[in-house]
Amino acid sequence: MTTSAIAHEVTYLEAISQALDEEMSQDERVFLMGQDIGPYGGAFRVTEGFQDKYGEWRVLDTPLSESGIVGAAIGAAMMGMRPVVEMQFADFISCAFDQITEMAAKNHYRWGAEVPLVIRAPYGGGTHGGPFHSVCPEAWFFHTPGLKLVAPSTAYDAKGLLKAAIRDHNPVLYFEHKFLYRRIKEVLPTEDFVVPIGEAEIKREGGDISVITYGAMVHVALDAAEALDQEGIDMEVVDLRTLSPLDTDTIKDSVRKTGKVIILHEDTKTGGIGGEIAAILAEECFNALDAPVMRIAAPDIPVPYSPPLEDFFLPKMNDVITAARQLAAY
Amino acid sequence: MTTSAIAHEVTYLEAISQALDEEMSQDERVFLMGQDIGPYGGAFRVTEGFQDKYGEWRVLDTPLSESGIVGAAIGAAMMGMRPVVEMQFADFISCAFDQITEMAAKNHYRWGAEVPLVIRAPYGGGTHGGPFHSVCPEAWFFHTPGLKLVAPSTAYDAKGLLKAAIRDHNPVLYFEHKFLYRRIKEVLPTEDFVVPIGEAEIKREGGDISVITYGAMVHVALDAAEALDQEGIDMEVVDLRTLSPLDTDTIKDSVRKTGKVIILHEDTKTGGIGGEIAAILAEECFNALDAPVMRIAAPDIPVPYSPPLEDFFLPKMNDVITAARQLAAY
Amino acid sequence: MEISQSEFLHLYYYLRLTRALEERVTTLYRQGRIVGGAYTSHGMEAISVGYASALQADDIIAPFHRDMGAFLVRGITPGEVLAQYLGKRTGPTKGKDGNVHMGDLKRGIFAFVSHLADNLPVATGAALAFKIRGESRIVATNTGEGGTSRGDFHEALNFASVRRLPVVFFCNNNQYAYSTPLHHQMAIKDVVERAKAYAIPGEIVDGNDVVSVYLTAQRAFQRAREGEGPTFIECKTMRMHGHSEHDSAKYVPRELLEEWKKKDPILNAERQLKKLGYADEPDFHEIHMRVEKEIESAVEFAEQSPLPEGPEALEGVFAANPVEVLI
Amino acid sequence: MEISQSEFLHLYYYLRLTRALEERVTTLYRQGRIVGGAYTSHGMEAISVGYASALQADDIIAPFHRDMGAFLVRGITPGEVLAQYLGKRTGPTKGKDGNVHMGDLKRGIFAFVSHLADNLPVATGAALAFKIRGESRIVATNTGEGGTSRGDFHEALNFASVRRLPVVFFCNNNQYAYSTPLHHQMAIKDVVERAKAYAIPGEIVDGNDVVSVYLTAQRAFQRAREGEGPTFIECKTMRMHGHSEHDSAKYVPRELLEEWKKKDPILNAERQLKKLGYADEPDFHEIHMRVEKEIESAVEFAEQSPLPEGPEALEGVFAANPVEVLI
Ligand SMILES: Cc1ncc(C[n+]2csc(CCOP(=O)(O)OP(=O)(O)O)c2C)c(N)n1
Ligand SMILES: Cc1ncc(C[n+]2csc(CCOP(=O)(O)OP(=O)(O)O)c2C)c(N)n1
Ligand SMILES: [Mg+2]
Ligand SMILES: [Mg+2]
Repeated sequence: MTTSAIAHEVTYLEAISQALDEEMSQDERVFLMGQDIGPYGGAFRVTEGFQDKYGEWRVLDTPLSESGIVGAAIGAAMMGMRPVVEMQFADFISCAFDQITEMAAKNHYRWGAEVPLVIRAPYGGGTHGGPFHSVCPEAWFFHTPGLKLVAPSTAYDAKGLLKAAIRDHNPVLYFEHKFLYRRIKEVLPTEDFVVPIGEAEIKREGGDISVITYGAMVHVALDAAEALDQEGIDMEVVDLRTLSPLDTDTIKDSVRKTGKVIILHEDTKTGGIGGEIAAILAEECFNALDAPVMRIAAPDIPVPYSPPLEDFFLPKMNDVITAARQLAAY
Repeated sequence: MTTSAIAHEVTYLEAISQALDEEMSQDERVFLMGQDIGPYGGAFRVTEGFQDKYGEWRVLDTPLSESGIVGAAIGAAMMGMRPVVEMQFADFISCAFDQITEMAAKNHYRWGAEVPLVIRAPYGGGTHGGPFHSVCPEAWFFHTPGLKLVAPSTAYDAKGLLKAAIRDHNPVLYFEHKFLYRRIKEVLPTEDFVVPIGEAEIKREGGDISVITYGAMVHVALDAAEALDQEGIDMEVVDLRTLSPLDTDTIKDSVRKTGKVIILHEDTKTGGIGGEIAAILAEECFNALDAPVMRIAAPDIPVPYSPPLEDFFLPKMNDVITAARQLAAY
Repeated sequence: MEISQSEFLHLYYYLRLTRALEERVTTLYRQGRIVGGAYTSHGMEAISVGYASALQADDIIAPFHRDMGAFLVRGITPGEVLAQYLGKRTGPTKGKDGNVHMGDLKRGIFAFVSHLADNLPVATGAALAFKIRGESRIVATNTGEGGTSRGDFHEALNFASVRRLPVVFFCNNNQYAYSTPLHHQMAIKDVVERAKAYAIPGEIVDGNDVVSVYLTAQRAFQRAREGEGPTFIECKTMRMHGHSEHDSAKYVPRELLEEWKKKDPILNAERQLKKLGYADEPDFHEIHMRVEKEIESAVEFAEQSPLPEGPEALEGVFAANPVEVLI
Repeated sequence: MEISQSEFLHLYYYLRLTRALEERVTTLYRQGRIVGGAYTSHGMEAISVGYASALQADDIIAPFHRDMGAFLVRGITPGEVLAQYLGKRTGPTKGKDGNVHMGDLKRGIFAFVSHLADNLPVATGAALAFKIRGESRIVATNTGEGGTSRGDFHEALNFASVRRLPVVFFCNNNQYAYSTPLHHQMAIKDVVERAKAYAIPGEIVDGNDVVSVYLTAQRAFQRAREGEGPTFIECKTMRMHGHSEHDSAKYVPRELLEEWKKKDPILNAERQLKKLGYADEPDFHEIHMRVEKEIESAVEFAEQSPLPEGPEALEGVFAANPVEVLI
């Protein structure tokens, strides 16, 4: 480090770019595929300048064919490459659903073929994208054995989890929250690091109530915790970071400590990941629970476009505060 | 009725055929699309003889194009038709996933267009079909707002729910369990009837433990209940019949009565419908629960082919009995 | 050329209306008053105006995201369009969806979903309904050249052809799919080559010549109505703005844009109108003024319309009672 | 014809082996000893034997469900095949999957999934890996004519052509997809028409002539290896059994089957072998006997192999450590 090098803050989006860049430069098996990721640098500019640096074949602009592209990435992965596919928006992953669930997820189980594939899925609402540019599609894949799912909430985790995903021998869906892209930043270590897949992190310790959450909602939970602190309610915020496989130990330990739990996600409620977490607690932490489990999630509707509607749709800090007060009083 | 007409038993499969036949003859908007459903009568012979009766255009053999066919059915439905699409196996629904989740499920919400579409999905294991001919795909769609899901367990329900599905103004996924096709039968009413979508049914009343289940597992639960009866354990078996929208009242009433619950499904556990049910109970019946919620479901793996493996995979009567004994002793 | 004065003036009016409306969309976007994305058909208006004008009232369109002209021709008002963009309750989706995702069965419009090419199988299904019922109605649908790379394109055209369905497929080939040039999208030079895979007759038309589009569409619609099955019509054009209004489109060579500017569909129409003696500058001016006024009151309508209230978000996931359908 | 005696005898041997093995599969199925479905390539063996024999050891195949010959040529043993069918631990999927769903990276075989055409994009991806790494390896993949109606077919061929990937697409056109005849599957007469949509050179070969398939494949593979991109090869043939062994295929006209019986690929090969003076009846008999013996010991191997134990079902969902990959 030169004396002029002041540690500078890196956004969530830059953290993703850095992870890709570092993995590409240290492992020539890593390459990128997606729509408009080349000269254009991707719809969100995550790969800006990459094609100049790594060439057309390692930063490959594809036709408009999600299924074909994911399928191709699977084939390349089985031949020892480490493809990272960018969905332009996570919503379009529905077009590649079959390849993900039938081919990528099942190959290793069926015949031992490794599919070290990463699919980057820019997801989530809060940007007035409407029903087709805001979806949280993680629960579909959460229910699909053979896939790993990660959903970082900070720049640090974004970088560390993407590097871990690229180095993993399995298909990993990497859910990057669009709302966080340029809204959060932090100073990152200069040395190489990964965030291991499968480990939740307690983003705030607390003794009264556990909030189990992930993605953009981590910040909502932290804000709520801050506000509740003044009321003497001490919330613990568990950031799952990895959705599959779930770090059930951390979840259970936290709930055993606090006895009260709010499960919070941006995705719609019914059949969401929160249901599974609540079920695990109802099965395995029954005696530790001092109050009913509470879930806060979006209502069971497509993500609406108009700001008042979308605002109504998204879980908010106040929802957490209200729930926490109820639990505290229980 | 003539004197010679002895009420005869109708299989689950025949019940499905009857429902299609009756709805087609009384409503000319109803038509069928699918692979090999015409002269061949469908892979499972559900539509045998239908093309002779209703002609080529109402019993339409399609190219091998699940997405295109479901899309076409959506378009026809919006034009006032009542298409019933047959998936040759439910597993192939992954190829039509995008049309179902993005088009069929969201049209009414977005712009008020009704999509009175039924997709028949022959699903489930127990027939040594392996990873691609045995899947229970319901949880993916359970998490998709805008779809109705039904999964009958008896011939009566199979007929009544299919008729209700065809008459519904919304897209309905109809999960027909292949294992039950020719294994169960009963005498059906001669007059027209429907089983309303959204209503669970208590298939066996009991006071000690509620088993919440659906599909082929209803029979596993009933067998277990029979066996446990001798031990003095009185199980109630709640057959959901409709998976979406869930009949939460019936579920909750049963659990409030018994205080103990086993949630049983053939589908894999993590992220399955059982998680949602457990969550609802943990939220809304917390004080009524006298013991931890128990889930019995398949492990988180693709459905394996070889008999010992598939047998290991599928939830069995003994699993229910063991769980029930634990709960009873709790 | 066999187009009447009134027909041509109708086309010209809608070209102007579409242009003026979308220019206003661009302005509103730049002012930050449109919260979501904004896609325009700037320079490509002749395609949607042309094909939609060749339809009959009870036909159906299944448009894509550069078909503003078709919405207008089918009767969606500029006020509704702007209300839609502004997320107002008076837009065709009542704020549930944004921008060009407008549909209305009463006016024979299937709403576009973002997922490109998804509307093509759906279009075939409407055509199938007509065929089953023996109606002489038809369906017109459109896709970008990029959208033709998706599986749903393939499945739709194949099915339409196997069953000779009354559906006509248009392709707006504006040479780019977002930043992706044609040669990275497909190895063929003309998209119309794709039609051969289905034994669907294909045509290429000058997508910047509204009369060509209109007359070609008419012929194809006639064929479809007579039970001769689908046609594929590639409309050559150029995307003159960015992919969406946020995109400066630096990846498009400036010379290419300069060249296509000369082929602007409105200028093109004006040249022809003059040549045919159907209209001249004063008429153009008059229509221009009329259109501007319409846009002004549309803006007013949209701005004065109420936003939906939060809890309205919960309405309409499921249909309860039948709505009226054009049968 | 430019085929050597040893090459041809190799082809002939694998035709016989494939036939004999699948006949045994049919028998076992009828005896109720195969618990799942059983699909055979009866009468179509020349296609998979032909193309697979034209490959080099480090090439890759992404087969479909009528490619038994390709599995055998790539080194899957008859014993392994039968173990797979019987759900034994010694099958390539250790009982996890059934019938022709066999894969093994060490032998360059991507396992087929039931979902038709899914393997085609995957095949392009392997070819992409070779292209990126500058290797001269290639990929051969196969689909039924029915499978060409799926979107993944379209997306795969388009991508392969845009990037000139070293992959060759075969199509086993056996005129039926389950009960669906060609004219309900597509409006074109020859599947090869589909290739035009991608500017992929197409060829039609007699799929019952193993030498034609072999030589055509060789040329196409050479092209691919030299960086000239994909080829599409339609192999005309006829499905001589039911779709699966449970299907009596009453929907296929008997005369059609009679006609194709005369074109049986084994008889066909024998006629040619004799004509070329490469082999005669005694040789055929010798090979027949050899093959029969192999099948006998394969049956023995499969039957004596253990079934997996229930809890093995839980193994292998995720990869832990890298397995060896042919790079
Ligand atoms: C399935 C799918 N993938 C990606 C996108 C993102 N996207 C929106 S428009 C577009 C380019 C479309 O190109 P084209 O079809 O040529 O239409 P154009 O915008 O040029 O008119 C892309 C990639 C999408 N909407 N749908
Ligand atoms: C996506 C998908 N849909 C349906 C099926 C069921 N299915 C299995 S084989 C088959 C017919 C295949 O026909 P073709 O591709 O011509 O191959 P063939 O069996 O004739 O060799 C069908 C419909 C499937 N396997 N995959
Ligand atoms: Mg374009
Ligand atoms: Mg076939």
